Parts: sequence; C-alpha cells; structure tokens
Amino acid sequence: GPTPVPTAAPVVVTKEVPVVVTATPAPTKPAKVFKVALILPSTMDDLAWSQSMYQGVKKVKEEMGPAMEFTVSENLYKIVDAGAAIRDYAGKGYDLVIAHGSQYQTVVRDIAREFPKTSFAYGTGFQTGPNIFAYDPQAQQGGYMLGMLAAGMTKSGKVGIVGPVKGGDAIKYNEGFKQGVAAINPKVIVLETYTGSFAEFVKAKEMAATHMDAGADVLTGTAQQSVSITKAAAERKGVYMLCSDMDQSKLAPDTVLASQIYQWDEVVRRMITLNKSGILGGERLVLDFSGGKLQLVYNPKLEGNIPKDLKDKVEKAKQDIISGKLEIKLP
Amino acid sequence: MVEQLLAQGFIIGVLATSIRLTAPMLFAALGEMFAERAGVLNLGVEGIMLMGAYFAFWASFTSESPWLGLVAGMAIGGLMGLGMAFISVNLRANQGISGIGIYLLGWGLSSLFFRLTFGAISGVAGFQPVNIPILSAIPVLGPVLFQHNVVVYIALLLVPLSYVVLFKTTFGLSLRAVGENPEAADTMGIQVYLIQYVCVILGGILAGLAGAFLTVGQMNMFVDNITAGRGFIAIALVYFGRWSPYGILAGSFLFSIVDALQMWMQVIGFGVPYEVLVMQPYILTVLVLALAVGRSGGPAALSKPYVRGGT
Amino acid sequence: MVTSWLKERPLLNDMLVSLLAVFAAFVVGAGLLVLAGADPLVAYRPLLLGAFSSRYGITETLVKATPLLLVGLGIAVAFRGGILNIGAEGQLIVGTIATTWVVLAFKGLPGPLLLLLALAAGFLGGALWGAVPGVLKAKIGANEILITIMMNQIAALLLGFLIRGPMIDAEEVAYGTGYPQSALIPEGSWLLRLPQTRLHAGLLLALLAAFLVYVFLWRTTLGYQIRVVGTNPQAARYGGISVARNLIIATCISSGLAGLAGMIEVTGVHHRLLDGISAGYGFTAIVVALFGKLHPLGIIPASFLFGALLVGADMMQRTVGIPAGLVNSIQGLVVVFVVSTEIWQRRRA
Amino acid sequence: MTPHDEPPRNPIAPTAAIPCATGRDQTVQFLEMKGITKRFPGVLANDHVDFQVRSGEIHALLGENGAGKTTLMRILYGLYQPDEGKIAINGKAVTIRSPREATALGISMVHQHFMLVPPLTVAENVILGLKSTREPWLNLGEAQERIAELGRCYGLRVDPRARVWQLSVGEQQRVEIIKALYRRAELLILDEPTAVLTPQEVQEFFTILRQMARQGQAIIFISHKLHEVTALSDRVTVLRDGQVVGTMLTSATDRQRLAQMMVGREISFQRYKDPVNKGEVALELQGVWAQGDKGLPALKGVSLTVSQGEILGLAGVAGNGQRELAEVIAGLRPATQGKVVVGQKDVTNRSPAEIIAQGMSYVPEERMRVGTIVDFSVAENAILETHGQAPLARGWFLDYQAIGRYAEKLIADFDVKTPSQDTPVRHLSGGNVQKLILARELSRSPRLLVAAQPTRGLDVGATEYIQKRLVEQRSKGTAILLISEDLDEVLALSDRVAVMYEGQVVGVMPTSEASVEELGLLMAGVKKQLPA
Ligand SMILES: Nc1ncnc2c1ncn2[C@@H]1O[C@H](COP(=O)(O)OP(=O)(O)OP(=O)(O)O)[C@@H](O)[C@H]1O
Ligand SMILES: Nc1ncnc2c1ncn2[C@@H]1O[C@H](COP(=O)(O)OP(=O)(O)OP(=O)(O)O)[C@@H](O)[C@H]1O
Ligand SMILES: [Mg+2]
Ligand SMILES: [Mg+2]
Repeated sequence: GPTPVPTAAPVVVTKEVPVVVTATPAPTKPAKVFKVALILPSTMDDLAWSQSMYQGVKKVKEEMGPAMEFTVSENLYKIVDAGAAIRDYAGKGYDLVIAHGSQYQTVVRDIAREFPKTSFAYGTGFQTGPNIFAYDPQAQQGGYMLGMLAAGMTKSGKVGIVGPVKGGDAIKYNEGFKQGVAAINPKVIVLETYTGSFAEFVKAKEMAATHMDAGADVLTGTAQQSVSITKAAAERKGVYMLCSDMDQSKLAPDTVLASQIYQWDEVVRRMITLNKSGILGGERLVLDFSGGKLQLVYNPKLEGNIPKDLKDKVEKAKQDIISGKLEIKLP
Repeated sequence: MVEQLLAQGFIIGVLATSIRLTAPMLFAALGEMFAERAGVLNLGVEGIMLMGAYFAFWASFTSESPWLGLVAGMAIGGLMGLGMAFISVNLRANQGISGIGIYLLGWGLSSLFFRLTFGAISGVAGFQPVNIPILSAIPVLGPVLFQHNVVVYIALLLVPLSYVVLFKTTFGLSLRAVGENPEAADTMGIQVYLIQYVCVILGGILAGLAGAFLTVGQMNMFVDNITAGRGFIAIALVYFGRWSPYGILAGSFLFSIVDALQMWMQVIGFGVPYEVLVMQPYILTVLVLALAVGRSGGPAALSKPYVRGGT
Repeated sequence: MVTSWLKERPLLNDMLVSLLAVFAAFVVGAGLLVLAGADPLVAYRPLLLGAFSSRYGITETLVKATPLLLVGLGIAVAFRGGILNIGAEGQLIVGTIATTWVVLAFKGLPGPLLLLLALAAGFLGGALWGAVPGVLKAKIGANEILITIMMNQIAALLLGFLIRGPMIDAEEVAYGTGYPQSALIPEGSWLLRLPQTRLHAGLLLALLAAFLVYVFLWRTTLGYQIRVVGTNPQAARYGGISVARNLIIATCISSGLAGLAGMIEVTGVHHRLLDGISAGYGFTAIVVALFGKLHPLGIIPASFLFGALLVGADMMQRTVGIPAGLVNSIQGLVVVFVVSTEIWQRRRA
Repeated sequence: MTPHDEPPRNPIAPTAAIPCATGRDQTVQFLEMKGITKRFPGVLANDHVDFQVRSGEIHALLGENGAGKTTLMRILYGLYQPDEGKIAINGKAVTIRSPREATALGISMVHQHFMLVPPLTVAENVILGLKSTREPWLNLGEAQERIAELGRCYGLRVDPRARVWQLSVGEQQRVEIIKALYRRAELLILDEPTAVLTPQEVQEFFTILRQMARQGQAIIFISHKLHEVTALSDRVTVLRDGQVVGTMLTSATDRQRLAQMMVGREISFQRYKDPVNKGEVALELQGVWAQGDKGLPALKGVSLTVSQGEILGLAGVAGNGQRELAEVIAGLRPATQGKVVVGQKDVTNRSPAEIIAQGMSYVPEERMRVGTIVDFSVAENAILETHGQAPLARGWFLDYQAIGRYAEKLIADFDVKTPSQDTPVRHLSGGNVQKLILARELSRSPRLLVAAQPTRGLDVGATEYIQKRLVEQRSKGTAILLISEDLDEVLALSDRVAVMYEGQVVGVMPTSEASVEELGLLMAGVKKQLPA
C-alpha cells in the first residue's frame, strides 16, 4: 500500500507567507521586525538540501514569532533568476538574504556590493565579504561516519554512490564517505557515478538500480534527486540507504539506516544575532560535528541491525572528529 | 575491466535497464507519430507527460491501484490533447508556439497540484515486475525481456499495433492522406478535422501514459519536472524513426541502450570524465542521424493548418 | 461597426486582440491562484505592475529582454531561411564558453580590446555550434530539429565538464570546495552597468543588432537570397541561388546571434562561467520570435513583453509566496491564449 | 466540433460487379443550378449563374481565366458555399455542404490541379474516404482488382500498385478518372482535363467520355481548347466575368463565335511569321543522358541544336523526358553522360547561376511551384535572377527605387494585370503569372530561351499574347526551345519540330514538312523517323 504522506507543513507555510507579507507591506514595517529572505535552488519539500534549510529558518521563525518575517523563493537553480530575486529582496530592505547554494556566490558578491546595509549569506562556500556570510558544512565528516557504516554493513563488499554533479557539497561528502569505507575495510569497493544534474530523478533511480545489479547492497547520495536512490533501494531486499542533508527514513522506513542531518537553525540564529549586533558579514560559519550543527541520526527501526562494535567504532570516530584528533583531508 | 564488460551479468543489466528506459519514450514517440502523420506537430509532449505523471501518481495514491493511475494519466493526457487539437486545428494557431505554451502549462500545473495535494515527496507501490512463467527462466533473454512490469510489455506491444493501424486499416490510410495532402483528403470526403482531432487526442493519451509510466511504473513517486526533457527527446525520436513505428522502436531502443551502457561504464569506473559518458546517447543520435538517416521529409502538410478553399 | 472600424486599423486590432488574450489568461490564472490560497488581486499587482513600478522592475525587465531579443532575432533569421532553430539554447551556452575562455586567455589586454575579442568569440562560438546542424541539413538534408535538440543537451554537459575540469576556478580547487565555476573575468571586460542595477550596455548592442538584422534581411542581396531559399527552395535553385550555401549562412548568423547573447550574459551579468547560465532563454526566444512575427520591429516589443512577464512573475511569487509551479502555469496560459487568438489578427507574410 | 462535419453518409464502395454497364434515362434534367452567386474579397466570381446539365450529355463550360468556371464547379462539389442561389439534383432541391455530400449525390470532380496523395499507391488513392468491405481493415486486393477491371473496360491503363509520385502526368490524369468511375459517379466534372494529354491520348480519352455518356453519365467539361469543345460536347455554356453569356447546342456554333463570346473581341488564330534568319548555334546537346525522379534513365542520348533566331518546337507525350531535358539544360538536373553547350561554352553540370550567366532563360512548366515565389510581391519576383546586378543592387545592398522602376517597366511592357507591384503573386491569375515570368526571362534579352508548356491552362487571350511575344523574341534573334504538349501550338510557332519518345529524340523536321498525324505517330512511338 502507499506510504503515508509526511508532514504537510510546507503547504501550511506557503499559505501562511502571503498573509504575513500582505499584512505588513515592505516599506512601512515597524523597526524591530527582522526580515529574512530565503532563496532555494529546488523546492522546499525536496527532502534534501533545500528542505533542510527551509525547516531551519522556519524553526527560528517559530521561536521569534512576529519579531521575524520570513519569505522564501524556490526552484531558483538558474543563477539569473536567483540574482533577480536576491536583488529584489535587498531592494525591499530585507535584513538577511540567504542564497542557499554555492552557485550563488558570484551574484551575492555582486549585489552585496550595492546594498552595504543588508546581510547576505550563501553556501557551501568560503569567500566572505564585509556584508556576506559564507556557511560551510563539513559534509565529509558525516560522510566519513556513514562510509564506515556502509563498509561494516555490506555483505557483497560493494557500496554505491549516486552523485548529482561532481562539485560543491557532493564531492566533500563523497570524499569523506570513501575514506570512511577504507577505514573499516579497504577491500570494500566503492562504485561512484554521477547523473550530470541535480534533478535527473529517473536517471538517478536507474543508476541506483545499476549499482545494485552490479552487486552494491549499501547506497548513498546527495541533492534532491537522492530520494530516487532511497526509493530504488527500498524496492530491493536487503539493501541499505544512507542519507545526507535530511533524514529520509519517512520515505523508506525499512531501508534508510542512518542519515547525516544539518542543523541550519543554529546557523540562521547565529547570523541574525551577528547582524543585530552590527556585524553584517565577514564570517565563515562552519557546520561540523564539534559545533553540533551536523548530526548523525540512526533510523530507530533499523538501529538494532548494526553490530555493537561497528557502532562503537563510528561513535569513536565521531568523538575524534569533534576533538579534532581525526581530520578528513580533501584532495 | 574488459572482462567485466563481457560478463553476462553486465550485458543482461544493460539490456534490462535499456528496456525500462525505452518504455516511456515509446509511448510518447508513438503518440507523437500519430499526431504528426495527421499533420499536427505537438511540441507540448513534455508538458502532457508531466500532467500524466502527476495525475497517475495522485490517482494510484488515493485509490491504491496503479491501474487507476494509468487510466487517470491517459485521461488527463487525452484532455490536453483535445485542447491542443482545438488550438491547432480550429484556431489554426502556430503549432510551434502553442506546443511550448502547453509544455509550460503542463509543467506548472503538475508541480502546483502536487504541492497542493501532497506538499511533500511520498511514494506509491506502483507496478511490480511480473516474471512471465517459463520465458523468464530462459538464460539472458529471460531477465532481459520477461522480468518487467506489465506496462513495459504494453509499450512493446504498441509498436506492431501502431504499425497495423497506420498501414493496414482504413483509418490509417485516411490519416496518412490527411498528413500528406489534406485538400485531396477533403475532396475525397475524409473528415480532415475529425481525423486530426482523433490523432492529436490519441497522441495526448499516449503522452499521458508515458508520464504515468514514470510515476507508477518506474519511479513509484512524483517529483517536480520528473520528465527532465524526455518529452522533447521523444519528438526527436519520431524524426529519427522517420514516422514509422519500427523506426521509432529502433531509435528509442538505441538511445536507451547507450544510456544504460554509460551508466554501467560509470559503475565499472572508466577513466573517462562522467560528463563525456552522459553525453553519449545524444552524440550517438546526432551521428546516426547525420550518417544513416539522411533526408527524412515527413508528412508533407506537417504543422500547416488546413482551411478548405485555401487562403 | 467596431470590427469593420478595426479592420482599417490592423495594428491596433492585433494589439487589442493580444491584450484581450492576455487578460483572458489572467482570468483563468486567477482561478489557480484562489486554488493555491492566494488573493488574485494581491498577486496580480506585482505581476502586472512589478515590471514597471520600480527602477528595479524596469531594469530587470531589460536585463531579461536583452538576451531574448538577440536570440529571437537569430531565430527569425533562421526561420526566414527555412530552418526551425530549436538549438539556440546550446548555441548560447557555447557562446558563453567561448567568451569566457578567450577573455581569461587574454587577461592582459586592455578592456575595450578584450571586449571586441569577446564579441568575436561569442559570435563565432555560437556560429560554429550552429554550423553543425546547418551543414548537415544543407549537405545531407538531416533534420535540424532533431539535431539541435540533441546538441542542446551536449552543450549543457560540455559546459558542466569544462567548469568542473579544465576551466574550473583555481581558488575553488585550492580551497577544496571545487564548486564548478570558472574564474572571474577581468573587470576591464565587464560591460558598463547602471549603478545599483544589473542593467548593462548589452541592451544597446541588442537593439543595434535588431536594426542590422532588419537591414540585412530586407535591404541586402544576401538577405533576399536567404528569404527566397526559405520560402521556395525550388524557385531559388531555378533562379541560380545556391540553397545549401544560404542555408548554412542563415544558420550560422542565427546561431551566432545566440552566441552573442551568451557573450553578453557573461560580460554583462555573470562575469564568469556557471552551471545553468542560460535560464532557458533559447526556448523562450522561439516564442518571442514568433510573437514578433519574425520581424525585428515586432521582436523588440515582444522581447520586452516577455522580459516584463518573467520579472513580474518572479515578483509575484516572492511577494505572495505562491509555489513556483503557479508562475509557469500562468506563463503557459498567456502563451496559449495569445497564440490561439492569432486567427483574429492580420496575417503577415 | 469541426466546421464541415456532417452525418456520416459515407458511400460504401460498390461491391465488385461489372463496373461498365449502368443504363440511365438520358432525357432527365440531372442538375439545375439557379442564380448562383459567389463573392470573393474584391471579386464577383459568379454572378447569378443559371446552369443545367442532363443525364447522358457532355456539357462544355467555357470562359477566360478568372471567368468563374472553377468556382462554379467547386460550389457544385461542396467546396465553396454559394452566397445566393439554389441547386437541384434530379429535381430535388439540395444543399451541398461538403465533398462527402457531393459524392453521396453521385457527383465526382477531376480538379484543375490534381487531388492526389503522392506517397500513396494508386489503389490507396482511389479508395480514399470510402468504407472498405472489411471495415476497419483495408481491402487493397479487392480495390486493385476493380481498378484493373475498370482499366480494361474503359482502356485506362495504370498499375494499381504503383505509388502516385512515380506516375507521369497522363497516368495521374487516368487515376483521377478512375476515382470517379470507382465511385459510380452520375455527374463527372472535368476541369481542364486535356491540358496534359497528347492528341492520341485525347482521342482515347474522348472515346472514354463518350462511352460514359452513352451509359447515361452526365459530364461537365471545362477546357480552353475550342476545337476539343466543338469536337466533344453536346452543349456549350460560356461564362464571362462570372456571368453566363449564353448556352447553346455545340452544333449550332463554331470556334470563332465561341472565342468572341468568351473574350468579347475578335481573336485571330493565324500567326504571321517573318522567315527565319538563323544565327549561330545557341544550344547544342550531344548524347545527353540523365536520371528521372524514379532513378531510371529519363534521357537516353539526346542530341539537338537550336540556333539563334529560330524556334525549335519539342513535341511529345507528357513524361517522355521533356521536363528532364529542360532541367538538364537549366542546370537543375545532373547529366550522367553527354555534353550541354550554351553559346560556345560547355555548361554540362554547371550551376544554374553559371548557365544563366551564359544567357540562358527558362520558363518552367510549374509556374507556381518553381517559376515564382507566390508569397513574394510581383517586384520581388521580378528580380529573382538579376537582384545582384546593377542598377538593382549597389554592392551588397538592394536599391528599391531601381527595383520599383524595373518592376513597373516589366508590368507595363507585358501588360501584367496586377493591383500593384507589391501584390503577392499568389493573388494573380494563371495567365498573369505566366506573363510576369516571361517578362522576367525575356527582359534579360537571353541568347537562349527554354519555354516549357508556356500556355498550358491559359485562356485564348493570354495564349495569343504569350505566343505573339515568343515569336517577336525569336525575330529579335533569340534561340527558343519550345517544349509543348499542344501540337497546334508547336506547329503554329516552330520553325523546326522535334519529337521526344521515351527519352530519345525520335524525329526532327522543318515545320513545313510536319503533319499532325505524322507527329502523333512519332509521339506514340509507333513510327520512328530514319536519321536523314
Ligand atoms: N514488415 C515490416 N517490418 C518492419 N518494419 C516495417 C515493415 N513494413 C514497413 N516497415 C516500416 O514502416 C515504414 C512505413 O511502411 P511502408 O513504407 O510500407 O508504408 P508507406 O506508406 O511507404 O509509409 P510512408 O508514409 O513512409 O510512405 C517503412 O519505412 C518501414 O520502416
Ligand atoms: N479562394 C479564392 N479566394 C479569392 N479569390 C478567388 C478564390 N478562388 C477564385 N478566386 C477568384 O475568382 C475568380 C474566378 O476564379 P476561377 O478559378 O473560378 O476562374 P476560372 O474560370 O476557373 O479561371 P481558369 O480558367 O484560369 O481556371 C478569379 O478572379 C479568381 O481570382
Ligand atoms: Mg479554373
Ligand atoms: Mg514509404
């Protein structure tokens, strides 16, 4: 039978947003209301990169209540459109404009120059500016731990990565994953493929199937199309999926073993605080396990299947990463 | 590496995958073939596929029956075909533009409705592969041909069926005449507009079916823009196949097999950059077209709206 | 009565019909808005006025109109020569690649010279990409629709490959983000901009191009030949006009203009090579060209109209926070309704 | 849903019976059209036309180009709706909303421009729109048999399995007739059917028509060739400017009178020609071979010379290689063997441009498809070959003043009837299109003019004018190769006559020594002239 619909929250919000805005049109807003705009490359319900950030901001919004105003523009993968949106928000006097993708770096830099009073943020990235925050998830850290799990759980000795494009968040995660696998069992083969797009869902699923035909019994992957991988894995017996960005176990309760999840709310909170204290940018906000902004969550339903010693090894690696004893190098 | 390439598992994998990839292309391309044979160029296939995909998902989700999903996909496809027919046959709109309009509309509506009805990604059971008894046991051939879900078989059967309809029935004769020379057909008492309507609607139904296959036969879920350009490829394949069912079968299978092949080559891990591998099906199509297909006129009256008495 | 009165004023008639069509589209769209839980009256304000109300709206409209105009002109030239160029998207991308590569390769040169180089590179890059289907059609009659559709995909993937491999920004590699994008092009090669906006000098270039295309098609012997070939190839051969030669010339000019649009996007807007740099201008421009009745004087307003529609739609989505899908739907409705009412417009040759 | 969408009165194909014999009452008034009026933007195509046809009669319909003949017939066939007027069949008032209804009423039409679907076979074309006896399946086998049968008893030889694009014009003509017979038409409309046939074919064709009439079929026969009308028809109706000038028994009138009724003035059928004074050879063909569209050799070693100041008439049945020959000379079709010399220059397989530069002009058989760009204005058509030359062009740029003056001159010199030089050619009548082409081709004062079917489908007036201009041009010293299937024309204009049969020149003789009978035999391939 069909799996139940997960939280319908996004729907509620898309309806709630207009009310907020129309209630208080941009120019004549009371001074203390803090206005945040969010630019998303895919949809706010992609169960991945975009939705994770969207929910982060939403969380902060719920805390601050009327003191904060929050608008979101989705599906702006194309930089031209995103640029238009960013500029428009800046012009409308928003305090913080978050462009959620590394591809936005250039446009953000361009526009930030012309709106010195506005805070801008983008990521994954490192180049900051006087009024630009760059946030930088250390995806390789969670990748490493999930890699360890993969190597420990595989029976066939083959695990597969279905990537979107070779860049940004994806390569950092994949790199960490491969090192994690090697740490547990160098003999385990890592199959690595890319669809060439963030949104080739059908191809992603067929690639996942190909991985499994080739013998892989643990899969992973990033970006919005990763739901396809999860789905593909769910349709075969005895295959595990390891998620990044968000926990997709709702979509496949018997397949998703563990996930690395991003605590964006922390990042957003930090940026708001800085902004209010007059610091509009210049800081590179790192998301990692030590800061607790990255977390590893197990799917309670399957957690039991993981051998104790493997889980301990992962836990140890986590502690070493936090303490800085273990650093995952990127090529 | 080479021995891996020659391994049986590899070959079976490639062929099986390519057949799964072929199915949606076949539905959409065969549908477009009928429309174009009757003289109507429908560039809106992509949009119709997306609508079919969404409604099939919605229906099978709520009814828990993938079959109802297929029906819903075909229904909405036919409806959009009807719209396209009205615009291009009665209103004689430029078929190039109206197609693009239909595409935008279909894409937009599908993702809008999805947001309103679901709001979050979720899955359906969809069609499960059925192993045809005995046949599926045949080594190599079995796994390749006889271990798919029923919709794949429907797609393959549609090829000879379309051929028969096109070349062995009165209706087929009339529609070929309409696409070649509507004035002559008209003077011979053929109801040109009626034929064009039927064919464009049929094209819509099949495009809807193609979309439905993606959501309830392949992905078992819906996501925004799930077709990712397959509708346009299908149109290309109609030219590739020179408006003939068997030509289209050859084209879409060739295209899919190369796609499946490049996936496997990535899995096996060649030194080649993956972009180059992903490019292969497209490059190949261009080459085949350039070297083999050559001149392919197509129906003489294609995309020329017909009005009795000229003007 | 009215209709007959309008018949004497065909242009007014056409505009009125189009406006009514757009209105009808919005009425239907209003239904969808209500469905999405938004108040149509609130939503439509930014859609209709957004593009004109603010300095931002106006300039953004022009920013979008610029590539639409250039590509649209190209598509018109091809059309007049009897070719349906669906490949503008790919040609535009290759234009951006060629431009960025040349500009980065000759960093040292003074700005103006660099810009001239970029101009040539963009045009030639697009033209070369377009020459493939052009030559194949002219020499072996291969179908250009199919080939250009395929070559669009190839171009996109080629771009991806280059900005991840050969052309990737050294800094990105150094840091390890490896985000796929080229290095910034030297400031000298940036087109002039109106401060506080993205409006750049490329617009003037596009308008100049419109004038030149008009002159080319209707005032030069080559333009005449291309139109003959496009309208009746048999008559062309009979009249001693080489069909193959003119087909190739037409496609090259067409794709060259698309490449030029790419050059302008790089030097005017992005200042570097990025994934998804084209934003589907190649397709929208087909609609623009046909709206503009394949005539520069029509394509100029058409490109502005669509620029405004795109900008207004974005603003509507932002101010009212409706799902992106609704925006596509309404744009689709507008296209469908306007094209459906052509039958009540004067038919132009 | 569709504007012409009516109750499915789809006629069932008659099951195989003897297709020939069906006796009908010869005396009844089969068709009566009363006060038919049809307006087109700016034209009154039919003006209160009264027109009757009896079963078993052959009724000729005469009139100049644009007189309204085709329009009247298209109304009868349901392709146009009349603005005013009534139609009665067998005394019953009817409204004919579409060809389907016309067919159901026993009306068939052979159109001035054939209504065939080239990629389909003859059989497929014939059964188009008919229900098969094995619905929904096609029953081509049965159709092919019946077509063969009809072919036998009417002497209409054509292969039912051949694809129509492979057929000669004459064969296509037969397919059109078969379509009518197959449908058991009681009234057959023939719009200029003989324009494409040889004398022999015309004779056969007339026999067929007379036989059909004897069986009680009513036949409406439209032609510009008065001698055919007088030879074939029982009654004649003459149209001028959309009005009926009169209807009379054919026996009670003659060519001169009919011509006068049509045109409203005297027409001279004599051609006064000054004697030949041959100049140097302008065109020389040496053993030219070439392939036809079907990939078979269409020219098998053609050798000819045409000198300046003479008209060489090239007679022959349609589809014996005349068209291919013209195309080879014009550089539009490659010669596989042999030599083509224009002036002193060997132009074998050179580009059309080069050959044009050698002073070759060509009036192609297909006016609308090849000779002109119908969507372009008269002026733009006038400069097709010369647009690159001064004064029309200055460097890369066109000079529209000069072009305007040039077009005006052509229009005036060849009195082309057109609203303005900016009018699209598609709005001109056939005769005026031909005048425009001739004007364009002659204005280059060519060394050689190849004219293919220059007067086909043109009315007496236009024909007379075109022929006059050709003779003038020849006297100015141009060498003219006149390709025509109209023997009278060939005999009237040529100084020498050549005959083509199956891709070869089977005879060349001075016109003085040529007779219709002899030429006819040569054209039919019965007789072959021994090389003198
Ligand atoms: N028995 C067959 N097996 C496989 N393919 C076939 C067969 N018969 C025909 N085809 C394919 O169908 C196409 C159309 O069939 P066919 O050419 O017989 O009909 P047609 O009337 O010529 O079609 P067209 O409109 O292309 O002329 C052929 O070009 C061929 O590719
Ligand atoms: N569809 C049409 N639209 C506008 N005008 C038309 C149309 N068809 C015919 N006419 C005009 O009506 C008049 C009669 O045309 P028609 O074809 O009946 O003449 P015709 O006697 O058949 O001439 P021809 O001997 O050249 O065939 C002409 O002036 C023609 O230009
Ligand atoms: Mg006529
Ligand atoms: Mg064929």
